[in-house]
Amino acid sequence: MKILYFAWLRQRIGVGEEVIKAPEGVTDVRTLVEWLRQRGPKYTEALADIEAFRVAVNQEFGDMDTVLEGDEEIAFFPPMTGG
Amino acid sequence: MKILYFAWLRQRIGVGEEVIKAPEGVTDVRTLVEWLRQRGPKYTEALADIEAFRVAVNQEFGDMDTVLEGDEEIAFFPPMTGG
Amino acid sequence: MTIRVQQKDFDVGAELDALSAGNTNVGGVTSFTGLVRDIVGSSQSRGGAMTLEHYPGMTEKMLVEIDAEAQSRWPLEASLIIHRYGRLEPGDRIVLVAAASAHRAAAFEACEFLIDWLKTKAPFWKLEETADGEADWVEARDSDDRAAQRWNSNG
Amino acid sequence: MTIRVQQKDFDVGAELDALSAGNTNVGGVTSFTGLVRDIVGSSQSRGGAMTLEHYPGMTEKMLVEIDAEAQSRWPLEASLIIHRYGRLEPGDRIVLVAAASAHRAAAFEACEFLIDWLKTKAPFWKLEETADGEADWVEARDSDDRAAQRWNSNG
Repeated sequence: MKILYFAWLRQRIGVGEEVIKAPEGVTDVRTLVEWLRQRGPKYTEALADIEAFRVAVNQEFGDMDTVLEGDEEIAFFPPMTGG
Repeated sequence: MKILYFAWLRQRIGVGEEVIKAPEGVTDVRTLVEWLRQRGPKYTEALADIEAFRVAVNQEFGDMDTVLEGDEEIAFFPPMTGG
Repeated sequence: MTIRVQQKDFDVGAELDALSAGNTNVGGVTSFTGLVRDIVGSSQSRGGAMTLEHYPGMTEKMLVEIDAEAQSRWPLEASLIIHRYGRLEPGDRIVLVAAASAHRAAAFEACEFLIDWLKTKAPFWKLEETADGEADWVEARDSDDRAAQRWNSNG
Repeated sequence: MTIRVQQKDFDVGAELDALSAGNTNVGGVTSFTGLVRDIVGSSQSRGGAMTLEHYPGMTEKMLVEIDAEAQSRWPLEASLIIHRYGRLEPGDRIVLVAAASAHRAAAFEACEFLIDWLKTKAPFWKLEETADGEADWVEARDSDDRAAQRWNSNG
């Protein structure tokens, strides 16, 4: 499972991309976020408020209920401000 | 009084611009049009239908009731099709 | 504001650049370029060119009034109207209108307003050459009147 | 359709010309150019530049989807989205969207749709340099969400 962080999530966590092997309990985005938060204070802080960030699974928008198989590319980022 | 004709009004009347001295009875656009119609069949035909053309007096849109003093620039033309 | 009525073509990129040059209050520039259409091979094909006639003097006066109305309705940093006259071939540019503003909604609305009002208030007339060598005056369209009137009043 | 995500600047005139080149079905081209603002001397002044970050891969994918949605909603002859990333100075171009159609209403609506959806659906983030040498991530605006949502459903 490849995880990408953008903008302030990347800055707070301190890494833009990481490959992880999530434990068996991680079956959707919600359980992934809960597991990531336990990896340290930077994760806890960056992922504290699920209203503050968006998620994409394999480059499509997802939400907390999006199911994960384990080999996805998952990205966390703030609301977009392009244009 | 200077009179201008544009587009098909110019073509039907056969002249784009003429300077005329209107008789005393011409006090507004309506009486001017009535007087012009009597000047010949080309005028009668071109100015037959007051719904088919627009009028400007001194380069501002006017209508049949616009008052004329005698020294105006008056233009007759079809609805505009620019842009 | 820039208002020009001219026979020659214009450079869209240079004109739009000039609208925001040196003005970092501009966040967005909306433009509309009108071109001579020719639906080749269709029943609507006219085979060609058109000639744009206008009323020199009144044209410029109306374009200035239309631009002033746009400036009064929206917070614009700059605006532009360029309209050509004379004979034009299919694919040729006819008109360019543009509006620059801090925010995009104003730029879009003002730009559409400029072209909608120009279509029904600026004294231009199109004479289209037909396939049989004749020429027809283009008729005004109700859809253009409705587009102009939706900007309300004064319309 | 043309979709490009690039660091370097673009030539607005050349890009718009290309939209109608050789296609005399095009009657109008509407464009929107977004620029880096800097309200110099005002309380909102940030003194400068910004850096645009994006999600390579997903960005292009979303822009293709947004463009396809516009093509499905309006009868377009051509469309264009160019978005820059990297560090940009005040006055620099950020984005160009454009739509070409036989008639102007479709060109205007599609162009505004492209930029409205792009703002809320394409993964770009702006980091603004502040006067004190720091940098702040720009916050998403409710007005952009509302602008995107007015194009209904899927919004």
